[in-house]
Amino acid sequence: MTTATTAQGRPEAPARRSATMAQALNQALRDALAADPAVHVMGEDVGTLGGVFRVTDGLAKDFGEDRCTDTPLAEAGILGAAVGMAMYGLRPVVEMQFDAFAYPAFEQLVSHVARMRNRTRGALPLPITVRIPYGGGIGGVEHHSDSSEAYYAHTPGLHVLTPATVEDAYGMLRAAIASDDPVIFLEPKRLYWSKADWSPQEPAAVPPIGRAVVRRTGRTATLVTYGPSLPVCLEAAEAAREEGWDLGVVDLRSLVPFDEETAAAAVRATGRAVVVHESAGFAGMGAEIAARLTERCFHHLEAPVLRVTGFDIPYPPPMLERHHLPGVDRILDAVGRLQWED
Amino acid sequence: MTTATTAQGRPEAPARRSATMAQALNQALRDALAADPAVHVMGEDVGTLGGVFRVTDGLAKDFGEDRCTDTPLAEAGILGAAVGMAMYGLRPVVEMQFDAFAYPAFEQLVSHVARMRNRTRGALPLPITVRIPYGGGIGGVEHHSDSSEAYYAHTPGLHVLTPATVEDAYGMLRAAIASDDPVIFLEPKRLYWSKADWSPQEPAAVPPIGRAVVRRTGRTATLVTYGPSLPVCLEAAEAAREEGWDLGVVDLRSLVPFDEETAAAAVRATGRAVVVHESAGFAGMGAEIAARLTERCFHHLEAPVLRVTGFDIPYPPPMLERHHLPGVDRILDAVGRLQWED
Amino acid sequence: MTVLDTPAWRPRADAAPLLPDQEPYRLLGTPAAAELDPGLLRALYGQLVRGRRYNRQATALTKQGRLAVYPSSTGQEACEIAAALALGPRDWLFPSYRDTLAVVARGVDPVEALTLLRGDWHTGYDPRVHRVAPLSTPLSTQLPHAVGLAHAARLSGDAVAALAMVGDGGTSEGDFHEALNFAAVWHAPVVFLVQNNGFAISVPLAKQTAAPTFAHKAVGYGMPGRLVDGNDAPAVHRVLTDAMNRARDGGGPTLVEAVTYRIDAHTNADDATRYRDDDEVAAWRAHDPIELLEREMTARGLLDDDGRQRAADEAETLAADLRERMHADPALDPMELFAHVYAEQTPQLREQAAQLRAELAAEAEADRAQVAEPRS
Amino acid sequence: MTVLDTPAWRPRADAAPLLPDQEPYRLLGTPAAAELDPGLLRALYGQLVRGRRYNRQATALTKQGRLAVYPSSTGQEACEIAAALALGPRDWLFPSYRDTLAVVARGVDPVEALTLLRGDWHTGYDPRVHRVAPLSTPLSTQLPHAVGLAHAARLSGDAVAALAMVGDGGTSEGDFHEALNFAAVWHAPVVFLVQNNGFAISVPLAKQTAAPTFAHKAVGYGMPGRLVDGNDAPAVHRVLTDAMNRARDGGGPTLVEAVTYRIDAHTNADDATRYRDDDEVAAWRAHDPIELLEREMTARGLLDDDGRQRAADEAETLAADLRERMHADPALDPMELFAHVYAEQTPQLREQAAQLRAELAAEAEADRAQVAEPRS
Ligand SMILES: Cc1ncc(C[n+]2csc(CCOP(=O)(O)OP(=O)(O)O)c2C)c(N)n1
Ligand SMILES: Cc1ncc(C[n+]2csc(CCOP(=O)(O)OP(=O)(O)O)c2C)c(N)n1
Ligand SMILES: [Mg+2]
Ligand SMILES: [Mg+2]
Repeated sequence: MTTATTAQGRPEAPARRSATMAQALNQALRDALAADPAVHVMGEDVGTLGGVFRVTDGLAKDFGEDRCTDTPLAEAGILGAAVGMAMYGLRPVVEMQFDAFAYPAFEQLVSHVARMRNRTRGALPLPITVRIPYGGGIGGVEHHSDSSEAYYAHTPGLHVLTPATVEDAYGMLRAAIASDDPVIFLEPKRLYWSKADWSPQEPAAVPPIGRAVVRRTGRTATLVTYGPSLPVCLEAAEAAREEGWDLGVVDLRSLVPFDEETAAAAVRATGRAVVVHESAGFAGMGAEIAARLTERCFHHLEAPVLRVTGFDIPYPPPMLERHHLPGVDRILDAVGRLQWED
Repeated sequence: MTTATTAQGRPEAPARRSATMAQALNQALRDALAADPAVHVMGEDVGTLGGVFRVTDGLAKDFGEDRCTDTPLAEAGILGAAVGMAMYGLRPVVEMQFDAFAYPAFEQLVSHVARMRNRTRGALPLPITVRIPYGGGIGGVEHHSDSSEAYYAHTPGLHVLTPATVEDAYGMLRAAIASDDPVIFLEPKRLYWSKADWSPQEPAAVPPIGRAVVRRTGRTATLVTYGPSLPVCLEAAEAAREEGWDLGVVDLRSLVPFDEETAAAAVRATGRAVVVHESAGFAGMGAEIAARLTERCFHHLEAPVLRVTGFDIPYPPPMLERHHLPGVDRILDAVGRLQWED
Repeated sequence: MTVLDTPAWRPRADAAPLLPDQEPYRLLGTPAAAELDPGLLRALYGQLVRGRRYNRQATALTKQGRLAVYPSSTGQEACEIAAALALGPRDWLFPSYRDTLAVVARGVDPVEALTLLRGDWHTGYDPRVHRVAPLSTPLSTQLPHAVGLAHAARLSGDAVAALAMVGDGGTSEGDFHEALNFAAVWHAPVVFLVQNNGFAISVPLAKQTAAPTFAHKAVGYGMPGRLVDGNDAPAVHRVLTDAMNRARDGGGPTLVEAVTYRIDAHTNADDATRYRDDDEVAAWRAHDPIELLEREMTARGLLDDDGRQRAADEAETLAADLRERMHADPALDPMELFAHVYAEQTPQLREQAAQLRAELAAEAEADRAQVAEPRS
Repeated sequence: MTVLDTPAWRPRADAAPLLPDQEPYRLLGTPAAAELDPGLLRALYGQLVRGRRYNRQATALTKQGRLAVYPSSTGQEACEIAAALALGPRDWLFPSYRDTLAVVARGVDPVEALTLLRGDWHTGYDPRVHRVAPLSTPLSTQLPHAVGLAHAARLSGDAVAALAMVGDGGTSEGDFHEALNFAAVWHAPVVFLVQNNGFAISVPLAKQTAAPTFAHKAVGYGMPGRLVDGNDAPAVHRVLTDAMNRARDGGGPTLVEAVTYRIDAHTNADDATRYRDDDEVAAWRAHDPIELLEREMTARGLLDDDGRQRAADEAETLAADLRERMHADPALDPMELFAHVYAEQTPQLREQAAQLRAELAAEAEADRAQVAEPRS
C-alpha cells in the first residue's frame, strides 16, 4: 500500500487505524445521522456533553441539537417520546445513561415498544434503537453495573444485541438503526475503551443481526458467551491450553434472534459446553442458552451444559466486584467439572 | 363429627366448607390484618370496591381505610410509598391491579425493594408483599394477561411465590406477609374462582416458602409446573393414562427460593421431564428449571428436559388465547417426544 | 453578570397567564351562546346523540357476549365528540381506553374501533388512516407518544398538532408528568385533555388529588391551563379548537381540564353502587350534555321535534349497523399470532409457527374424522 | 344537590396561598437579618465551612484513588447544612446522591457517609441511627419512600416529619410527581427540597423545565410552594424549619425550591467547561453562601478573624481525620456478598457462597505457596 498525499500536502489518513469501541459507536451514529435524515439521537447529556461515555461526542455540534437532543431527565418520557417520533416516521436512537436507569422506562418498553407493530398488524412498526451501556467491571457504584439482558430477551417483540468487538460495535449499531424493529443495543461498558485495528473510512462488514460467530474453534469443550464476557472467555481458552484443553468460543452477538444453528453446531463438535455471562444466573440468559442447547444437542452431550455467571445477588460494590464476575479461573473450574473421565 | 348447635339455635358452621381461591386470599388478608397491626393493604380500588377481583372485599370496612387504602393511580408511587412504610416498621401488602400494570413500578422493585436489605447490611429489611393477579385464560384484553414471573425471578433479593390451590393461596399468602423479605405473590387470575373444600376457621397448614410439592407421583415422566398451569398438568396426567403413561406432577409453588431437591428427585425417578408454564418460553422461568434440573440430573436423563410454554409473542387477544396457552394436547405431544424408544 | 441574570434564578415564564380561571368555561346558557355557529351546533348535536346510542349499543353487546367488556362514556359525550371535531384533518388523536366515541367520531369504522374489546385483535384499525393512535389500555402511557409525534412533526416543519386524552385517575401516573414536561420544554404542538369524571373506577377525586383543579397543574410545566365545563359541548369544542390552533401555530402545548361525570358504571362489569351515591348521579343527569345543547338549540330555533327525530333515527341506523356487524363472528387466523411480532420472523418464531400449524392441521383432521364417523 | 356541589366540580383547594412569591426569599442583607439568633448563625457558619472543606477533601481523595467518584456540593452548602439543621431529632432525612454534606451534618460518620463512593459497600451507615435513608443514586426514587415513611408515622400518631432532597433534573422524573401527589392526598408530613443548581450534569435548566419556577409545581398538587435563595443559609433554614414544623403539626407537605449553583463540576470525573461559561460561575462565586453569611455576621459583630480561624481549624481537623481514615484500606469480606440478600439464604445462595468460599481458600493457599517458595 502506498502512502498518498492529499492536496493539502498532508499524508492521507491510513485506511486502517486503531479505534476504541466508543469511537466506533460514535462513528456508527455519525454515519447513520448522515445517511438518513430520519435518524435522531436523544437522551440525557447526549448533546453538548457528548454523553457520559462520549459515545455521542460532537454529534450535536455537527448535526444540530434537533438531531442529537439533550432531553429532560426522565427515561420513560424519553422512550415514550421516541415511540411517538417513530410513529411519525423518525428513527430514534435513545441512549439510557446506565443500565439501571433504563428501568423507569420498562413499562414503555414492554407495553409499547415491544408490542406496537403486533398490536397494529404491522401498521406502526417502531424502528427505535435503545442503546444501554451495561455490565460491570468498571468500578461503578451501585446501579451502574447491572446486566439486564434477560429482562429484554424475555420480552417478545424486541431484538437484543450486544457487540463484543470494535468491528461489531460499528456494524451492529448500523444494522440496529437500520432495522425496522426495536432493538435493545447493549454496550459492554468495560469494552468501551477496548481497541482494535479499525478504519472509520472502510468499516469492515460484519455478519447480520441474528448471527453468532465462532471466535475460536476447539475440540474439547465450547464456551458460549456474549458481550463483556467474550474477552474473558478468549483469555480462558488461552489459559486452558496449559491444561491441555482446546476450547472453542462462540460469541452470540445477538440474543434475540438467537442463532441456534451456529451455537449448537459448535457444542455438538465438542460434546461439552459452558455458558458464560455476567448477570445473575438464576432465570438469566444462560438458562435459556443451556436449556436450548441441551434440547438441540442432547445426544451429543457428554456432560450437562454448565453455567458460569454472576451470583444471584445484587451487583456488588466496586471493591468486591471481582469476586462476582466470571473470571478465567471460575470458567476453567467449570470446564474441569465437565467430567472428563466419562 | 356431630353437628353442634349455637346459642342462636343455628347449626354451627361446619368445620370444612367450600371456598374459592379469591375467598381464601381474602381470608388470609383478613387474618393477617387482625393478627398484626403493622399489616397494611394498599392499592388501586382495594378499599371501598374491594378490588376488581374482590380479594380485598370488606377489609376497608372492617379494618378502616387506614389499614386498607385506596391509593392514587400510580404504581411506582404505591410501591415506593410502601418502601417508606416498611422502613418505618409497617408490613405493606400491595395490590397491583393486573400483571402488566406492575411494570411502572419496575424500577422501585428492582432498584429498591429487592436491594434495600442488602444495601444496608440488613438494617432496613423490607417486609413487603406485592400481590399481582397474573396470567391469561380469562378472556382479558391486551395488558391483562401477562405472565411476568421471569422478570421477578431473575431479580436477586425477591422471593417469588405462586399458589395453585385454595389451601396454598391462604397458607402461602400468610407466609408471604409474615416474611421479613419482599415477596412477589403471583395470583393465577383464572384460578380465582377455583374451589376446594377449605375451612376459614381451620385453614390447613401448608409447606413453607421454598418447598415444592409433588402433586402426583409417576413412573414414566415428570411434569414440572406452577401456578395456573398446575390444573392443566394434572389434567394432562389424567389424560396420559389413556396412552399408558404414568406422569408425575411437581408443583413448584415457590420460584425463588427454588426447591431443587424435590424437583430433581421427581425427575430422577422418571428420567424424563417436561416443564410447563404459560409465559413466553424464551429466557422464561422454564429455561431455568430445565437448565437446573439438567445440571442436577444429567446422568439420570433419558431425554432432554423439554419445555411447553406460551409462544414468544405478545399475549394474544382473547379470541386467540387458547392457541397460545399450553394445553393438554401440547403437553402430551411433548411427553410423546421424550423418545420413548431410547 | 450577577446571579440575578443566570437562568437558575430568573423565572422562566410569567405564571399569571398560565393559571386557569376559577370557574369552568361555559358557553351554553350564557349570552355568548347566541353567537355560536348553527352548523357547529348541529354537527355536535348529531354526534352526541349518535355517541350516546353507540355507548348503549356497545354495552348491550357485552351482555350478548359479543364484547369482552365496554367502558361507556355516557355523560361524557361532549368531551368525546368535541375532541374529535377539534382536530384538523392532519392532526393526530391519542385516545385513552374509554375514548371509543372520539375515535369513531374521528371517522374510524365503529366496528373496527371495537376490535380490542371484542377480542379478535388488539388495535382493529390502521392508525395512519384517520391519524388515531391505538386506544391505550395502560393509563397515561399514550401521552408521551403524543408529545413525541407532535415534536417530530414540528421538527419536520409540518403543521400537525396532537390531542391526547387522559382521565382524572391517569393524571397521577408518572407518564402524565413526564409527557407534560417534555411537551413544555420542547414547545411541542400538543393539547392534553383531562376528562375529570370524578372517579378512577371506584376511587373518588379526593383520593386522587388535592389540587385546586387539574388545570392548575399546567403552571408547574409552564403551559397554560384551561378549565371547561365538560358537558358543554360548544365550550369544550371552543377551548380545544383554540388550543389546537395555538399548538399548530407554534404556540406550544396546553392542558385542558373538562369537568364531567361518568353516568354509567366504570364498565359493564362494574357495580357503581358500591362506591357512589345516586344523588350525585342524579345531579349530573340534570346537567346532561345532550339536554344542555338541546335546550340552547331549541331556544335559538335550531332544533325542533323533527330535528330531534332525525338525529335519533341516524343514531338508530348506526346502532343497527353496529349490532348486525358485531353479531357476525370475526374471521380469525391463529397463524396471525406470529405474523406481526417482527418485520421478519426469528428462527424461533418460525419453529413455533410450524408447531401451531401442525397442531391446527391435526385438529382439523380430527374434526373431519369426527364428522365422517357419525356418533353411535 | 347540583353538579356545582359535586367533588368533580368544586375546587379542592384555594390556589392563591399555594403559589410562591415571585422573588426567592432572603434574609441575609435584609433588615430581618438583624433579628436572627446568633447561635443559629454560628452553627450554620461552622457547618458551612466544615462542609466546604469536606467537599474539597473528598474530591482530593478521588485523585488519590481513595474514592471511586465524588459529586461535590460546593456552592450548595447552605442548602445541605440548613436541611440537616432543620430536622428535629426524630425526623428523617432522604438524601439524593449529592447530599453527603447533609448526611454528615445530620451526624453520620464522615467516613461511613463515603462508603458508597469508596466502594466497600453500598450504604455505609445504619439508616436507623441518625434517621438518614441511604443516599439515593437512582434519581427521585427516594421521594416516594419519604412520603411512605411520613405517612406511616402519621398513621401511628408519631410526630415525625421527613425531609426529602432532589435536584432540578430529578424533578422531571415520574417518581417526583407521584411522590408529591401521594404526599398531598395523604396530607403526609413531608417536605420536598428541590436544589435548583441550574444543571443536571450538562443539561441546563431551559432544557429541563419551562415552569416559572419549580416552586410553582406545588399548586398542581395542592400544597404550598416556597422559593428561597439557596445560598442564604438562614433563609433556607427558616423556610425548611417552618415547613417541617407545619408538617409535624399536621399541616401537610410543602415543596421548597432553593435557587443555588453547583460551583464544581458534576463530579470529579466531569469537565464542566464543555457546557457552561466561566461568567456564570463567576457570578455565583460572587454570591457565595459562606461569604454572604460572613458578611452579615461580621457586620453584626458575630464573627472576627479569630472566629474565622477557629472555624477553619475545625474544618481542617475534620479533613485531616477524613484523610487519615480514608487512607486506611477498609476491611473487606467477600463472603458478605451473600449475607444480606435475604433474611435467610436460599439453597441457591448457600451453594454459591460455598463456591466462593472454596475459591477464596484456593486463592489463599496459592498465595501461601507463593510466599513459601521464594522466586528464583
Ligand atoms: C397503568 C395502569 N394501571 C391501572 C390500570 C387499571 N385501570 C383501568 S381504568 C382505571 C381507572 C382509570 O381512571 P381515570 O383515569 O379517571 O379514567 P376513567 O376510567 O374515569 O375514564 C384503572 C385503575 C390501567 N389500565 N393502567
Ligand atoms: C433514574 C436516573 N437516571 C439517570 C441518572 C444518572 N444521573 C446521575 S446524576 C444526574 C443529573 C442529576 O441532576 P440534578 O437532579 O439536577 O441533580 P444535581 O446533579 O444537579 O445535584 C444524572 C442524569 C440517575 N442517577 N438516575
Ligand atoms: Mg375518571
Ligand atoms: Mg441540578
